[in-house]
Amino acid sequence: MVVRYLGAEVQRMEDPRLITGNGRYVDDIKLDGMLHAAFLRSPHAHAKIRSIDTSRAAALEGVHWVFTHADLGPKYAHRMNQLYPAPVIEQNKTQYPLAKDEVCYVGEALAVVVADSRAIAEDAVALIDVDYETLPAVVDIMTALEDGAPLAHADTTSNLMGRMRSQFGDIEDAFAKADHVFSASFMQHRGGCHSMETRGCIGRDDPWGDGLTLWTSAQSPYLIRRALSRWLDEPEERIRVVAPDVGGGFGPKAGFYPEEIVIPLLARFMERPVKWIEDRREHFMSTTTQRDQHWALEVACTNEGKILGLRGKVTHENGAFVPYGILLPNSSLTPLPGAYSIAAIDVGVDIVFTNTVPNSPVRGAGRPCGIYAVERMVQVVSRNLGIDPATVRRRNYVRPEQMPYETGATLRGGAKCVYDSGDYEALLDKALELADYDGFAARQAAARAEGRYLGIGVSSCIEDTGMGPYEGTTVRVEASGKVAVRTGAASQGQGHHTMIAMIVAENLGVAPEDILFESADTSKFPHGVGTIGSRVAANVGPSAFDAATKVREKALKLAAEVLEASEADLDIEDGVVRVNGAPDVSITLGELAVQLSPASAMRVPAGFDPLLEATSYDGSSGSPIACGSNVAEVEVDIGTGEVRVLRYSVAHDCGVMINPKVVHGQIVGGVVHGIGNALFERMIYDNQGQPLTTNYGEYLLPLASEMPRVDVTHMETPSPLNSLGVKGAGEGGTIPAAAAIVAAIENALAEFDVEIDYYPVDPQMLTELIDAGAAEAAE
Amino acid sequence: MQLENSFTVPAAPDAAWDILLDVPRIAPCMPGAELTETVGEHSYKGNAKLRVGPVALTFSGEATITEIDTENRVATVEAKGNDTKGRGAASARVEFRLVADGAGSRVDITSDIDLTGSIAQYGRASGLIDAIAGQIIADFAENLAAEIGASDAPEAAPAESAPDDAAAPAPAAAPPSDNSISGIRLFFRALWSMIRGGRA
Amino acid sequence: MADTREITVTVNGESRTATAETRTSLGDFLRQTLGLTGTHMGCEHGVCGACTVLVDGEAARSCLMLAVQADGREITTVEGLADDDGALSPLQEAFWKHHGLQCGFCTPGMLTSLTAYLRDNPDPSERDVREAISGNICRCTGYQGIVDAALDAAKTMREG
Amino acid sequence: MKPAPFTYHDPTTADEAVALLASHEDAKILAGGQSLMPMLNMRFVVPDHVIDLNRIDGIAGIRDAGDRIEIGAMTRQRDLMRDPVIAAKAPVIAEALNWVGHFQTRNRGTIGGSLCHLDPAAELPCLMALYDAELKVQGPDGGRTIPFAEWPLAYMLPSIGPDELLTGIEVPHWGGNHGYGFVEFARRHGDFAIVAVAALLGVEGGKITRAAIAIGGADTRPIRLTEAEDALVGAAPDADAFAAAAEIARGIDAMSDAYVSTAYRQRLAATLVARALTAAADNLKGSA
Repeated sequence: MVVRYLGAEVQRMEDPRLITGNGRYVDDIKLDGMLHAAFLRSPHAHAKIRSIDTSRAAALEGVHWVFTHADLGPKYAHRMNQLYPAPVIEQNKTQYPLAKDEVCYVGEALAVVVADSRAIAEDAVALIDVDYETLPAVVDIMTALEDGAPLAHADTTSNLMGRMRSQFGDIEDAFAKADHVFSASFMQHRGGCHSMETRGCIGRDDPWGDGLTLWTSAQSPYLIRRALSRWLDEPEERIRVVAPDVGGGFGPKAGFYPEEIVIPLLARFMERPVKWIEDRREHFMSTTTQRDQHWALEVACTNEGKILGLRGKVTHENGAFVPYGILLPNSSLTPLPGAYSIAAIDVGVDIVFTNTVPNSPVRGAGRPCGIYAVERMVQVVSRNLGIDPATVRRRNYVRPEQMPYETGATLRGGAKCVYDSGDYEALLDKALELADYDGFAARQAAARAEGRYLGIGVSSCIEDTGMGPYEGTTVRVEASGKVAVRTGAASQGQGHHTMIAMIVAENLGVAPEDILFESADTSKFPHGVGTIGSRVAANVGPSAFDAATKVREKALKLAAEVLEASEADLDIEDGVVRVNGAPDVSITLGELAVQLSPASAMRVPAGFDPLLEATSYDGSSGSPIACGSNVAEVEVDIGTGEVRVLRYSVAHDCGVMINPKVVHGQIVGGVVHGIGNALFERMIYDNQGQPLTTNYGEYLLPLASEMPRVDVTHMETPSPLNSLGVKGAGEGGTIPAAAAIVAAIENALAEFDVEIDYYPVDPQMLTELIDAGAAEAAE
Repeated sequence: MQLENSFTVPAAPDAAWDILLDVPRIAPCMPGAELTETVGEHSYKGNAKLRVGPVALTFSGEATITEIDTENRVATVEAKGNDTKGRGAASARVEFRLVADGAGSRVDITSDIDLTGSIAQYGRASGLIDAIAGQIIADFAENLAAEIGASDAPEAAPAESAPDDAAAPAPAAAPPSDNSISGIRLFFRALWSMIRGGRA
Repeated sequence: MADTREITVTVNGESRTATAETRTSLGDFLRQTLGLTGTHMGCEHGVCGACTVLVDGEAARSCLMLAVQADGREITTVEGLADDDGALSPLQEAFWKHHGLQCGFCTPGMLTSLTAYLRDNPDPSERDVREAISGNICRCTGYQGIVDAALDAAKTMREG
Repeated sequence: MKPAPFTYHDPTTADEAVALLASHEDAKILAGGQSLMPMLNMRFVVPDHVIDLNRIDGIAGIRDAGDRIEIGAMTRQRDLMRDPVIAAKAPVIAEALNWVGHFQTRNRGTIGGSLCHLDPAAELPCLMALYDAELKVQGPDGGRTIPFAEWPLAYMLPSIGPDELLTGIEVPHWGGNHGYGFVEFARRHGDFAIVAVAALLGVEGGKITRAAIAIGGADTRPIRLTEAEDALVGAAPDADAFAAAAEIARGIDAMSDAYVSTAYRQRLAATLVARALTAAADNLKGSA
């Protein structure tokens, strides 16, 4: 009898450690002789560095050294490498680990102090004297490409980083034969990741021993190893990168930062381990964020609301440098046409430099923006034609019989975007039912009679998940009977240990508690990609499944020989291989492992490889496309402009669920992040490029007190692209949320004819729109 | 950020113009500052101890009158200062223009102020710059009127006589003065503005 | 010359004496001097709540207290919530059962805050719990699992 | 984000604290620490000396003194919320404290600390404005009393000398039978108010006999809406009277900042004045 774990709500294996204070985050690691670093960061958005005088700082008691670009020496004097080169990057601006002669955003590091303690290092930072020549800063993306705009870099003639375009179908024909063409333009703003653990790393260099080791709070240790290897021009084999427990990632920890070069270099120079833990103000200034994206779109449709084409232009804020290529603008375009079968699309993106911190993906990457744009245009069609928004969606969805459906768009890496499976209309029905959509009109009317304004909004999304090429797993039975499972994928709270243990335990016939899980340490597994884009379940899941299957097959084959039984009569339960019908005849997996890894001069059974072990790189043959429909019900207080989310309903389909408890947590957490984007989180810069929202009193993260209970229901349409039928689930809550909320607000304020062209929607903006609408109605 | 302010001086334009360019004479009128060195004909170094609420700042900086157009009575001052404890800096380019106003003169000021560092990164207080600058200008004008000795200067207390960080309740809306003398008023206006600076 | 003091603090029932620089926060003292790294520093300006500990039984931000202010006081950290024999508290059990944590970084502050809150408010509504943890930021869970855990733990503790 | 070095003092008497203030330049007083500590950690505030009041006996506690409530400056916000005298005589204070930060910060935060920090959006200064509270300060030459109306000099700047210590507050309460309301609009629970309004109403024979309205968050200091208070006296406590008060609130001076405009603060003040007065009238009815 096989114990079933897959699909069960298994309590997480990670938790006992974490709820007793026994996690091991990077700042919890203490090494002998460790020194502490603090960075001097530019207070100017744009300036030339005339000179840096570190003498006062260096003279402070407890300070070991102060480094600037010049102090790193000629071997380490070059700019950072482009992680994701792409032909459309016209200006490949990457930064120096420590700024050389120009700073291009507030927060760019230009010196670092190494001291006995962080406090002393900070004392010394305040004593570094820098002579800056301030330069004009460009902040506003809408004017950044105009003639005469300040330039983000002194040595360029334009703020255009590059242009890209998503174009398919016959767009001219679509607009020519449309009954209606509607247009809309809107700004989308997304803030930072704000993982509760900031970034941070420890470097240790042991040239005659382990080589260079970097512990870092990161999502992609292998990417960091490769980037560091290239930058240092030293072999990857001499560099070890470890991501210990990581307190949240959400995108910005997926990259490679200047500090991840500087700190290991300092460890090398000082011949002692060096730790740097980002503080929250640094996080606001120096950790990549997402920020502004402006869309101006036209939609062509029929009288019935069938959408024929979508075209327009996007202006995308890049920030000052290009650490991640075009990843973000690209993932903004690929979700077009959303959950709908839209035959023709032509949308271009201008990617512009600003003197602000470089941009990177934040949960969902560009997908929330692309989906918002599509959903917004569906809303525009609904509003202008007076057709219920759910009905417009029904008339446009890609239908199950169209699967696999090739949209015409191109995914990262150049593959065609193909929707693999799903029933979008059925999913909408489930969301509407959960939200009691049919009963809303009565609720709205009753509230209105009390002077309260209720609104409802719907949005649907697709999400390309599970990006390849692979994320491998090794499964090995040890002599003790414990099962070592190793993968490269880092976890930032997604419960990978539990998920993979469930897969291996079920397949191999062991208890999940007997699995020793190790991940995200480049010395423990040869190669990995990283935890980004909801890809782990769809890549590690299949490789763990496959590796466990191979180990099981090997164990059964060996047990059949040892027990002199037929393989077909054997079963593995709780780590013991038994012969069906002869319960006394058995051998443990540990005993089998000893047979394959015997002591000296013993012999490995003929026909077997050593070790009861298998490694697999099985993954997904393409990106599984998850989908969801969300319904938000809000109340707007027209006296204050406050929006309260009363009810939030999600119907989601991420294929087969490995652990529904974990999936539920991903969805709810994702929705709340999306509500934060829709209503609260705004990273404000002034027109000189000074960030103003640099603390948690002013940058508004969602709190429990304002967040609704999120009701979630699922469909499980298996993906045909991998052995488990799974799709990613990490971002599906976030992606459609802003569109649902904004639509609900407009619905609540329909009598004021409110149209929203910016999010996060704040109460002042709403009162202004309400007052304008009321004034117009009064005329 | 751009700010505009005005104040009146109880002196005819010609006289007022000379007074305004006499930095050592007018410097003491600026609340809470100290002129430490004259480094050139129109360049000065100074410190200013300023406090608003819990934040006590000490700036060290330099100001230069970069343009003097006597004919039109327009002068431009460029100033910059750093907080001595590394919390940020301010720089300002200020144009002041003197025009006749009844029997006296009016000074119209246009300031372009750039604030940087942690003290500039506090959005909740960013709207106060106008108010603070206005207060500084008002105090300065009042002190200047007293300095000029005009009879119509209302209850102006010369800065020299202000109590040092008064233990007694301060009499008016002015923050307690540290009573140092200042360099150029516009310089200190910029410094004052940055105390709780953000954006315009 | 650094201003330091020797202080004695009872942490999780154990008396600990150590030297603290006077500018050191209680949170840094617990983590760095005493090695109790379960308490996490998330913002160091008193908003995120990750560093919350119990001071003489009352929840407080350990980033907003100096270590020297804790001299002579009793501190409970997340490491002290389970029984001496390691049995999880009902609240810890409920966090595990209801998936009340993902990355685990905010969790120590959530647990210490709710331990004190539920002691004083044994029968809270969902609204009450949401307000109670509004001084603790979680970026992963969307709070729902935490709220469910708190309500369930309250029920367990009421039923004894 | 670690504080810059300072010398720490923890006096055990108020006299000792005052003497330390007099003998040390650039000293900051540490009360509950919920405002000062973040500013120390972020190095916005970099004092040479920190004088901690937490080991001083006798400046915390709440006492019923007949027509006044005497509150020690080091009284924790938590203790104000739980105090029976305040609940009986000035319940609006207990109600408003629900809006002050979070329970963890109220466990440490003190009334004196809040009044000296004097954030214009903080609730306690607004309440003290509402009650015309009197503040007792002690200096090297003895004590003096400052009416709250004279307490704020400018943005976050109280009229207390650098060598003076706030030791207590006297709140002249309105007795048992009055209506009260406290409403606030902040983006999130526990945030500083964008605008907060506290109102007290005395009503006899269907007419308002006494009214007080204080507004926090709108201007650089808490303000009293005296024009509306005067207009309310003699009127019936009804929607028309409250709407008229709201219109007066719409005309107050208000700040703008990076997040909200003057006009929005004025609009909020109008909305919230009407709501606070309505709440005051409602709970008067409920208690009658």
